Amino acid sequence: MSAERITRREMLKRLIVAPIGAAVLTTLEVRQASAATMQPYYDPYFVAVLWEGRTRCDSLWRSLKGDVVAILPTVQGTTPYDRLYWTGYALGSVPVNVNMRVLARAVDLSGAPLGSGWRPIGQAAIQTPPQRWFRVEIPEGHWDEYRIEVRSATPRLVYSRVIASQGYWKE
Amino acid sequence: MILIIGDWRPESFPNYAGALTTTLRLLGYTVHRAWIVQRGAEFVLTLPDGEYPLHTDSPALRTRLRDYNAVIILPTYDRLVDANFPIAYALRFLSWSDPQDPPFVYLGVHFGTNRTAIALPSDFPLVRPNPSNLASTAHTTGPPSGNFAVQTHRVRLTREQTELYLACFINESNPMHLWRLDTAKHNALGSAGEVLAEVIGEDYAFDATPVCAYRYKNCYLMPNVGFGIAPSGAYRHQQARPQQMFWLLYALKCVGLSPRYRLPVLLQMDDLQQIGGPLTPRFPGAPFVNDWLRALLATYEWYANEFFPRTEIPLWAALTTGGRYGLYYGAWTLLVDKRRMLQGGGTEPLDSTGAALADQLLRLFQREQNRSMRLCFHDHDRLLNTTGSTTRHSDAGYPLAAPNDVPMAHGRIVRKGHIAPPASAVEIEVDGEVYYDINPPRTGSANTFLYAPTLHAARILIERNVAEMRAMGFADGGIGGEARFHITAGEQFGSAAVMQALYEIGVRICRCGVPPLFATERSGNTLYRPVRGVWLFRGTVVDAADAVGAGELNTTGLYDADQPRRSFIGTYPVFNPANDISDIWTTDPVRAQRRAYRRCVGHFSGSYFDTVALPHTMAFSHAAMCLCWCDPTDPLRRFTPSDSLPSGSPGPYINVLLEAWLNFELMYRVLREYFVPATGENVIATRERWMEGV
Amino acid sequence: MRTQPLTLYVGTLQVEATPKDVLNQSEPLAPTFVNAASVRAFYWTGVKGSNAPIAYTVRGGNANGWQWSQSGQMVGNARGWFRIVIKPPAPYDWYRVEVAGAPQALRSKITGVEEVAE
Amino acid sequence: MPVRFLRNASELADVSMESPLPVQVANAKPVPADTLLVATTTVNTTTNRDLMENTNTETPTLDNCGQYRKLVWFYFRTGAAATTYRILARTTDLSAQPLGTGWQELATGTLPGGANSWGRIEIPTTGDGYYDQYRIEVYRTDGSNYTLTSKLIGVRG
Repeated sequence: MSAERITRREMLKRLIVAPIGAAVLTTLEVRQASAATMQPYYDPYFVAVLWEGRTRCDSLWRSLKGDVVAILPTVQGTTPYDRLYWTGYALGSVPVNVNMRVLARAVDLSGAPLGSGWRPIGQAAIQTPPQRWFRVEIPEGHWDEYRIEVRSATPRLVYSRVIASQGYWKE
Repeated sequence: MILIIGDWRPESFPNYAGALTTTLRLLGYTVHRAWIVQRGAEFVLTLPDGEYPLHTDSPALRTRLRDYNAVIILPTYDRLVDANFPIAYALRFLSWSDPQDPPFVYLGVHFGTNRTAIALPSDFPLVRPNPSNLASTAHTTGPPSGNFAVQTHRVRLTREQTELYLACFINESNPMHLWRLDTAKHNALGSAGEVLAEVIGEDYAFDATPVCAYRYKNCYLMPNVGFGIAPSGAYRHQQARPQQMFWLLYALKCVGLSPRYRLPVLLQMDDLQQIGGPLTPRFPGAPFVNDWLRALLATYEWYANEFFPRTEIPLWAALTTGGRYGLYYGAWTLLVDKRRMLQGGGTEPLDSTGAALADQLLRLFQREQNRSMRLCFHDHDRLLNTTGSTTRHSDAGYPLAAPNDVPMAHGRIVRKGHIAPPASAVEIEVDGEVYYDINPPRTGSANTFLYAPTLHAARILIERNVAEMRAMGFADGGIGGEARFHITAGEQFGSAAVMQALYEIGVRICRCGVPPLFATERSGNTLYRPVRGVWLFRGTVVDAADAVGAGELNTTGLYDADQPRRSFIGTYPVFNPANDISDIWTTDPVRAQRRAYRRCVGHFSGSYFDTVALPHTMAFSHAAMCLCWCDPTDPLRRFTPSDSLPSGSPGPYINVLLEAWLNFELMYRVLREYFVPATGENVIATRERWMEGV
Repeated sequence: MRTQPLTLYVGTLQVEATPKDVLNQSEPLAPTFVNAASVRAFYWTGVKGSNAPIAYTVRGGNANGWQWSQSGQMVGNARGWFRIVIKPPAPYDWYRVEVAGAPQALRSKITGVEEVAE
Repeated sequence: MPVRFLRNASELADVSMESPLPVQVANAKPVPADTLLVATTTVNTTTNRDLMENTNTETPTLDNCGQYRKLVWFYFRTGAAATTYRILARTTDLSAQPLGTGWQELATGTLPGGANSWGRIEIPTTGDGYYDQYRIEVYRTDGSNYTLTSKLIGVRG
């Protein structure tokens, strides 16, 4: 396999225009991953990467960080962001069928949650052909902590990134 | 790095240990939280990196806990009747005592015989309390009470060889109890067992010395921290203040954890000069006007000459202003005009002795400003949120003094730069923006103005107070010198504009009602960020009588059956559970007086201490409610219970603040390395550090 | 780019049948605010003095005259609150904020939201 | 094939925790969102009672909010009792004195969620805020009292 040389911009462009799988989403909205829709969110001013890495999916509901501890958040300090986006890519040559769900909660000034449990924001079944990018928009912004969980009947490795966009002037 | 372990009890309020985390983080420790959670038949400890079994002896958990410098266990609320709640499984750590294991601090976790989840080590030297046979398995004290200060005892800290009065509420039971030591096992442990604190019975007759804090190997068993489980020690609306914070800091000291930062310590008083207005002595020969003045003078001189040099703790205090403009109980009335307030209104002249005492009091305040005291003005004549016609001052050299014609309310306001400079407009700056205030209503030359909490009116009122303070000899105009603080009268906030007017004379800290205490206040002021440059603090009143219910009278000591509101026990029935004081006040006076004294001192010094541990509340006392029942022959005489009282006296004489401050000094000395005398700067720095953690 | 709300005006105006701006100017060419090109939106709130409706017109333009306007009515009871949001289609240097109606006191505040570069 | 990218001038690397995908975050600054209030309210049947349990209808729950494009109200409720909420707003002069008494009602409705559930309400629901004062009232219309824990943040634009 020959390595190819590409620039960051080129890499970014490939990510953006990579074909997206036909994800079946029950409550979460999915956007076509096209330059037109992605570009605003990659404006250097408005985006921050909250988490990025590899998650081993199995039959348990796991945080993207891999833990199964329901009281732990996946990302914290998300108060300033009005949207989160989860973009990922599953390894393997067989079709992807990964379940995901997003939970959120607010904390007080000592970092303690206002109450027990989480608010379920949405869930999705990500079903794509092999080697397709998927992207999920998490609608409810400004929660202090989110827990993003994944589960897959057949073990998969998912590389993914959680990015957040900040509020901006809307006409 | 410290780990706090709480129990997660779905049926009750979740244990967030907010008060502990806030205080520990302010001291500069890194704090993690973990919870004991039940999963069916299993109990797991949820640490930041995952769940570990606690119902079995888990080597993985034991290894993991060795990452921490200390582990603190705080139960939600552990009554002796509560058997195997999740927190019971924390008793497993009593058996983890290898050198590599961390210190484990138990804050009020009971180990009663009904708690069978975990087998205790056979050499554990504290007798396990048996709820159905408490008398022989513990040392019983008074009736059950959820109030911590009621459980104040004379405690000997063995490491420091110090005796002081401390609330030591261990676990609720009926009756309340202290731990009983198994002397044989204790002796057998040698250096592995250590009595940290023991209780001296005073009026309680114990058959052996009760224990309230003990070190078993690397495990420190301490009394509870009340309300420590609150979601945010950092403050929530209506949140109960934590109690017995002493035991948290004392545990840190015993474990040997030094702080990165220190907590600022101050003492605070409102209406520093006030003596109350009774028309006659409480009984023939009881302390009266000149005795009250003598008591205030002697106490403040003692503070300045003995207490302050020893501790360097400053007294932040409010001097009642408005007297110069007619307030009959103002400092000006008493200290300058030499007239004392009368109950129901009006004043009468002091005699020559009283006038001399008032004069000395004023000289003392002037001398101590910026030394042992930080004095601010405190206008009870015109409360900051109360609209009404108000007298202007007329001192020379002040821009807003009568007869100068100045704005007193807003006119039409337009941001500068968007219109040509209009005629008859003044410029005002708010939050860095400049505005034209066009044709604002003005005072003319009148010596009164209509006060409302607007920027212009607040400036006039505050200048009046600055002038009054300067005329009384306080060069800084009454902003507490370097402390740059203000204490609002009646806890009123006024408005953001009032804060700006205070800021403009140098104030950076303001104690008022947060949230506003008065439904009439149009304000949603906040602790979370400065209001126009001024940080707000809440107040909690700590008095020996009811400053409102006592009318314009003053205190008559620990208990006064006929005029209860003038006494400590009469004002706070909570300190008199099952009437265990009032019922025996005359039949068993010495016992009753000792109990009342302990609870009073425990309440005062404990309240001061508990607010020190949090960056948003200041505890304060009133002179008339604490200093007007001192022995007229010796205002500084220490309290001594007696069954021979002056004829007609409701109770023994007591200098409440002297007793409270001396006991607080001992608490402060024991934990000196965690505290620093307060300055305006370090108080604000502490508050900002709290906010940075948000 | 971010936005920043700033108070432009707070005051009380005696409304009359003749149109006047909130600064009590009757001259129809007189601007209420100048140097307002950075304002993207106006949030106009206040309290009416009587039940009678008040007609308002907001004009945008510059020294060469008015080029845009938005009109409407403030309806509501005496002491009732109103709020009008004005988002001009383009930046204008001058604005005139004008009202007319049955006599009544109109106490109101205009907040301008400016667009400012980071 | 794993995702690869040019990590430096000559090295093409697999995406991993150690070598994450490149992304520009230069100058990324959060839009400031301030915590304005964390309050615990015992919800009862008293109407005109705000989150601070204040029944004086002239008292704002929050003031000095003119800088915020919107507020977001997060809450956790321990009870399922049907609860009505009202969100009121008004503006003030530069001394924080309201231009008049009373309020403009921005929203009212039934507080969503059952026992031990979380909720989130944007204020205002649509459009922008920039009001100086808000008053948020809650009262139950059936069932029994319960604890409502709220957090309000202000979001600048």
